[in-house]
Amino acid sequence: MDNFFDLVPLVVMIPLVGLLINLFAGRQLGERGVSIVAVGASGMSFVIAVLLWIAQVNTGYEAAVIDMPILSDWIVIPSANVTIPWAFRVDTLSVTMMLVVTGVGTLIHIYAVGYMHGDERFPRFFVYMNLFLVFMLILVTGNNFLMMFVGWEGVGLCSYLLIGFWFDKPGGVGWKNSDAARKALIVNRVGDFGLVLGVLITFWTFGTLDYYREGEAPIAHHAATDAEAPLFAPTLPGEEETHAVSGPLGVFNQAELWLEEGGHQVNFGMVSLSFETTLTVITLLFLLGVTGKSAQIPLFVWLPDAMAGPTPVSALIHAATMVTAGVYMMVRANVFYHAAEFSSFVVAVIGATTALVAGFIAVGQWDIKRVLAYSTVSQLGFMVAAVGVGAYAAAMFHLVTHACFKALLFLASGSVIHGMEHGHHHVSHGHSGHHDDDFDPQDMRFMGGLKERMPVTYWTYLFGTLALAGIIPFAGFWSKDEILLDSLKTGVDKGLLSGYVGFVLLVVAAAFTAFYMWRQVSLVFLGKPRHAAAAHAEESSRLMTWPLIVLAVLSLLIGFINVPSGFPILGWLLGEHQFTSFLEHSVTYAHAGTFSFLLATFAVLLALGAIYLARSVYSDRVLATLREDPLAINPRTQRAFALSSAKLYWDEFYFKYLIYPYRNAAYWLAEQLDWRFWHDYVHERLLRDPFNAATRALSGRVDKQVIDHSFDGLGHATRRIASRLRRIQTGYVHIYTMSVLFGALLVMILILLPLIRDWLGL
Amino acid sequence: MGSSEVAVELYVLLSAVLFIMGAMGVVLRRNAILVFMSVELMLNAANLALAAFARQWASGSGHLVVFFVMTVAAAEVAVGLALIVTIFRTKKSIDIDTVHMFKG
Amino acid sequence: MEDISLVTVVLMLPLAGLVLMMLFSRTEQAYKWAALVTSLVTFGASLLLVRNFDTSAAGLQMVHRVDWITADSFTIRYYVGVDGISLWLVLLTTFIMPLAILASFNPIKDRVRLYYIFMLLMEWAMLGVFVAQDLFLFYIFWEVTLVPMYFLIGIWGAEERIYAAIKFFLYTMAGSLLMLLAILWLGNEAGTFSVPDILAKLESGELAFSTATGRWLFLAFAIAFAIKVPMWPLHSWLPDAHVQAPTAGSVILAGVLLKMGTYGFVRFNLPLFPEASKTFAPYMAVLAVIGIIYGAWVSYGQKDVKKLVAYSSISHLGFVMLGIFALNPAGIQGGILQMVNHGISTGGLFLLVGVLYERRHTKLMSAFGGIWRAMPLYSGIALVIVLSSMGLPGLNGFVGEFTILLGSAGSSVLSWWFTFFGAIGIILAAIYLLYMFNTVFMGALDKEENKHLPDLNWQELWSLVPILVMVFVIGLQAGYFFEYMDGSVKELVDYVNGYVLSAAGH
Amino acid sequence: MELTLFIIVGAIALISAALMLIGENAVYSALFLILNLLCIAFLFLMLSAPFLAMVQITVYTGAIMVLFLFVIMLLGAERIVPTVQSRFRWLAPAVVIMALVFLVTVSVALINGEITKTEPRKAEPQVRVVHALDGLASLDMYLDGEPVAQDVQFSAVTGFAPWRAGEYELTIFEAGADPASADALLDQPVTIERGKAYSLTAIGRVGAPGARLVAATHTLDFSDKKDGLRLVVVNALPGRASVDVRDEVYDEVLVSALAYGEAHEFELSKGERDVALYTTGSQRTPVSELPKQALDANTLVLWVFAEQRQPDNSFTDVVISLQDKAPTSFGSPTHIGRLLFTDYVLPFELVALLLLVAMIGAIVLTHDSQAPRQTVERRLANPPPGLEQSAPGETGD
Repeated sequence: MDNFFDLVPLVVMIPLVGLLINLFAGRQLGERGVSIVAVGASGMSFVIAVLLWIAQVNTGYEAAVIDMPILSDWIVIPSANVTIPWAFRVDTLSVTMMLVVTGVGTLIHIYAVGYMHGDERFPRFFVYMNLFLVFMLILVTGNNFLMMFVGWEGVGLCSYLLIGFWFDKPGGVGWKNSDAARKALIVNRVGDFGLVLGVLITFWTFGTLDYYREGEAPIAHHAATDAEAPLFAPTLPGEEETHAVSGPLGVFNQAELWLEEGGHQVNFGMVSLSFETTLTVITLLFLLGVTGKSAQIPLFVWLPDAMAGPTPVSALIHAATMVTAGVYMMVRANVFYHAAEFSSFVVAVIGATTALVAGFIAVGQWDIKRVLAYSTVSQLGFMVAAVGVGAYAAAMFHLVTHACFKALLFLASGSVIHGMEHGHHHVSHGHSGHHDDDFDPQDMRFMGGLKERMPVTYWTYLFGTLALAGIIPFAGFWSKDEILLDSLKTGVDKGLLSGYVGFVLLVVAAAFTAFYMWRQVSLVFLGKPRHAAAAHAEESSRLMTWPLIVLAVLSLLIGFINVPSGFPILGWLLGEHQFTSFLEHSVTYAHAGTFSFLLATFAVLLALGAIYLARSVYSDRVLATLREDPLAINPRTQRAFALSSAKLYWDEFYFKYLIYPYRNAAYWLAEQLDWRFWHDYVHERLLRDPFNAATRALSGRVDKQVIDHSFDGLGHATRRIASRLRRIQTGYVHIYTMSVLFGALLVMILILLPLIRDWLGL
Repeated sequence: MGSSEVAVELYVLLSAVLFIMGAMGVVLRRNAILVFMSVELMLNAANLALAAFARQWASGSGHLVVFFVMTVAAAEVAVGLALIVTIFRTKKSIDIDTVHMFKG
Repeated sequence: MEDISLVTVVLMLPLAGLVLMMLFSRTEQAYKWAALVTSLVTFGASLLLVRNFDTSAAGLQMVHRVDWITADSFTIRYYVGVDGISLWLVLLTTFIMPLAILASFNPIKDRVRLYYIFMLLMEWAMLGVFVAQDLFLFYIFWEVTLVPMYFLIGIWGAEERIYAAIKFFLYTMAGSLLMLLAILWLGNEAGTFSVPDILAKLESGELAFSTATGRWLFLAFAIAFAIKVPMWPLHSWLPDAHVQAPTAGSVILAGVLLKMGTYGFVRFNLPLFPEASKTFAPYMAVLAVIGIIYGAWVSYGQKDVKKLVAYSSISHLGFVMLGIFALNPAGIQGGILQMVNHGISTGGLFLLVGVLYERRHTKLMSAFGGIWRAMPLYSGIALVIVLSSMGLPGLNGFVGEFTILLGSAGSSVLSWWFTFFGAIGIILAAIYLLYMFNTVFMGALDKEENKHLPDLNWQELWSLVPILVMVFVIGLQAGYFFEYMDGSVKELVDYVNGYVLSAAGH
Repeated sequence: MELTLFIIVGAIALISAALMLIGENAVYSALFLILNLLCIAFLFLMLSAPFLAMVQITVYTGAIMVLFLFVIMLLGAERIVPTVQSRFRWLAPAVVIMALVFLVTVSVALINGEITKTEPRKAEPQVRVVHALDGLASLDMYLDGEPVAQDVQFSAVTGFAPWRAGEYELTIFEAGADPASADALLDQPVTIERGKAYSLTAIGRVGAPGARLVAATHTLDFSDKKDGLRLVVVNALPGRASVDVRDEVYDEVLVSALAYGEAHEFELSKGERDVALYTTGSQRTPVSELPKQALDANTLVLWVFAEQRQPDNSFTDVVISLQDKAPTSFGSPTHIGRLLFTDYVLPFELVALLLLVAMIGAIVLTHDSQAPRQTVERRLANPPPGLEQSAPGETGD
């Protein structure tokens, strides 16, 4: 069974091969061939992920480190003790992520075959999709921070390429898409800046970047009290050594040992910090990376714009997988976060605030995908907050369930958009000459009544909505409940402020979630069509609906993998905390919460209340004559709605205070300081002219005689310089020989200087 | 040092005087051929100094360098005179003041 | 006389090719191909260097040492050899040259013969700079590189080529005069110009100079090299030279010539003046970091693609300098690798710009947009090279930058602020490069004259493909490249630090 | 004497140079230059550089100056009077000042430089072979496997040949034997130093225990003696363990108690000598006698007293006596030639190449493809007015 672990490189390699085939032979293969290759690659990866999972279960959840075939170690600098290998890690955490990425990924690939049908650059799209899988899988399977960083930036690149996939749409849309893509990558880079610094400090602190070395099992503080003692008894590295050496242990176990020992001092370069402070710094820097990748305050602004990409991309990258990379990383580094209390607090506050702010903004959006985008930001806020309160398992659990239902929602919204476009096409074709330029297939104001036209989409969408809103027994209920529970418990049990703050903000955010989702369902599917296109919309093809159905089923069922302990019947039926105990093998501080009936009821009632409220605001009567949002008309909510609709002016703020100043400063630097002043003024006035003046003084007569006919008064700046330089070269042999002689004499005198000095008696 | 030999300093002094005379010729004369001959004079002055030092240090290398200088001078004269002939053909003059094509 | 070393063979091959070319080539076509074949043969021979290189040895290898000028008080030698520091730079030179020559096939139509003569001369001189171990010989090669480049810019350049050429020449020349003085002083004191001999004498105490003298000498060398790198604020010749040079000229300029400056720091400044190096390290690093940020910032304000790429060099080489003056193995090795990386990536970028210029005869970014649509192959390659320049992990640029930052973070002479501000360069690189990529390649293809641009022809393609390959090879297997430099750099660092320690111990 | 000569020749050189410079007629100038070059050739001779003197005369006065004259004649440029005033009137005073500065600097350097106090390098070592090994008709001698002399007959002495200083293994073989395979008859380590000459002498009898190789050393320095000469005596008589050398005219013992196989060098004043060899202590019958001979100053004299066994087992005395001028290789054609083909091969070839290139260049330059030869007019010193005007670069005035 062990040998199964050796398959892990294949998880990455197969999509790589797939993308290479499509890249070089895409045109020849045709749409059908390309789809088979791409979907096949993704599916095979999934199969291998499943095999790895089975292997994990059968080997007693033993982690394995597998070297990359073909390539040898990546960065090796013996004299600096740097060894960063290409190595994969198979443990329960990475297997979970692999299953999510390849599983949801495969479904979305299938869907995309239908969605992208007829696109000019069909093969290219699947190249990018497979490339994304490659990077995402590297991210989750790598055994060191730098490999994770490869994936981290790689998925950012794919996101850039896919957001900008339709970069050449006419009418300014192309430019908008390109700009959105650029924004995504640059904002991510800001986060990566933090991540890189964090990785650097990590390296100098521990002397390695490996999570765990081969054959090493995670040890915990309280390992001694644990019934299952660690298999691997680590030898203590030389603690007395003041600077980091590449010890025999991975970073996490070194951290554990140092924490247990206490008082460890980290010294490298000119830095000297206590180990605890170092961890705080590292985790805060990592957090900056997370805010970029997982769209948290203050760097979440890119994600809503990222919806410019094709819908499958939004589903795969900007909802299900890539954006959760930040959560994955923090869970991976749970040892650090667990030890760094201050960082955890910051994480919790940022996560919870993001959840609330994004939920608030989502209420005021008209674009069907934008609502979902803010919803994603909000849900990511939930996960991050969960990490912040120490609920690592709950964060991962929510990650998994969210991947399913958010992918479902996005795909369904894609199906809606497809249907609307179809309808619009139908309409404008039927009445040639009449077509409105204002029409936007993504604007919910043009929709309505799609329930009848697109039943499959409607039902699956409903499933997704209920899951997201957290209605029992849908997946969202279980995971969201666990997060709320854990944060409350952190507050009550441990007395940490982060728990209380997190809980309050998250509960409000949960209410917002239910509200804006039901608003969306009402606007899109209920009531009567508000536009001809909606009236003529058609259900999408099988290729698109089947993945929807599968995901809908998953949204319903996936929550059962982690039924909390103490839940009646189901707990007994399905086993309690299956997922958490699965994760515990690789996530040291994963812990399970006991079910609280009171809290669960409160949460469900809150969600139902929000849905009821939404239903009453967006009643059929209102929907029939919808021009403006009822909230925008109602004077009491008018102002709040405007604020939400304007996204809290967050983008405007960045533009005004960061982007424009940077750009203007760049222009000023480039044109004024560097070019006018440094390049021209300093060069000409301070260097060239004095030189010329000196030349003139030295050869005044020559100058006067020759200047008249060698100087072209009308010449422009360049020629002027050239001719001025030329002036010292008169062309007269005498002058040349004279200068040569003079120079030679000078050199001679210089050489003989000591002798002459003696002679003069100096 | 044998008293019968003339001191090396005298040779060097003679060579220096000849050299600077040649140099003056190069700078002041305007007839290209004379300029050339002055160059030859300078070369010979240098050769003389070299030979004198060679004797002083009983080193064959000095002689070798003199030998090479002579050879190079021969080459130089060949090319230089060829140039003069060519310039004369086009310019009808060998006054170097009329020839200032080396202008940058 | 010792056996002719392989290094000499590599060094002299371009010259031999040059002679053969001049003797036997008659047509322009023949000239092109002769130059290409010569550079390819040189590249092949330089691969043998790698094969014969002993990674376990730290010192010079394949040394060829012949007395050249012997005087009583000093000796000038023809002294060449490679070690871990120069090996990859030699390879970089021989790698870039065929590409530059291939890329000149179409654009150069005027005075073809002379052009390829200068190209091969250039290769010879650049190789000489990297293999010379005698200060005097080094200086000669250093100056010889100026001449062909001067003409490459001055004859085949763009509109303001004369101005740019003269400026390039004068700036570099001005700097190197100081270096010449320092070299003469050193040679006179040591009685030899050979660096290994001077080092041996320094170590044995036979040659010693005061701290102040060491610092002055350091500065004399540093100014020459800093102008070449160019370090902020001595960069004002760079945009002119780059923008005015023909494509191949820019490629060589960015790919190899600038590396001569950074290489000089590693080869001469650090070992010869360890005390001064350590004293000046923070100041050099300040300039380096300013260069990183300033270069990136100014790049973003450009309207001309070529100028943008030119300014980006200042930023990238700032990284190299930061790594070198971290004075630890990681930093210096990262620096050396980054030199190679920059040569490959920025060389590639200039080739790309050349392709566009060939077709549209403008380099203004606003003249383009949506090129991806018209030239998919070209744009795909451009994407990879831009990403490599941006430092995407898995591609070459990242490995260098990361190692440099690793070095500067762990450096015992640089405060962590340098790492912090250096890392900001990572963000800024993304800003200007993506700005360029978006405006040129993405967006709608809305300009009529861009709609039917032909995609790459075979010369252009094959001048870019090797770059692409190297981008991936270095990016994925940097360990292989570090392995070759490790011994030499370790020795260098030990020497520099050891010297400083012993000086402090007194 | 030499100084006088130097002053005269130097003066001629200076005067001729000056006349060359101020001459209006190019032909005269050329002739004065020739005179000047001849003077320099003479000075070369005085500097013991005969080869250079020869080359100077043949190359310079013979070839180069003739070329000059040809060109002058061809162009008809004998007389050139400046048509216009020089633009650069400041040149003359400037040059004069520079010349003065130059001369002052040089003089200062010469006075303070103490050139003569620097140690002259010692002369190169010389070696020769002396065959006094009885029972061997002729021999080959090698130093570290490199032949010094081959097929040297018994009692013969080869001429001095320059050799590199260093430590060597000296071996002799029967003439014609292959040194790689054959066994050496005798071998002996020797050290060859600068400033010395060596007579590598094989003495004794082949196969007998006394046979050996002796490196008799001559010192090549005569700077301290005016009329002295150096004499080396070698006792090569196996039967005489110790001998005295007596001068019978002055009745003085020149060398006493010279053991077998020893070489003794001593200085002697010049004059006529009548020398005989006695067994130490005895003054009765000379063992061997030298014919009366005159010894000159500054010579190297070698006397080897050896014997030869006759077929009837009796011994005949063999005295090898030789008087040479001190071997000075310095400056001779052989010396230069040897240097040229060893240490200076590369520069030599480069210069040769340069000459070739110059030759071709000169041909190419003067080959006027456009203009037919006839159109080369004789343009004399006074070009017609207007020609000056048409010179390019002047048109802009």
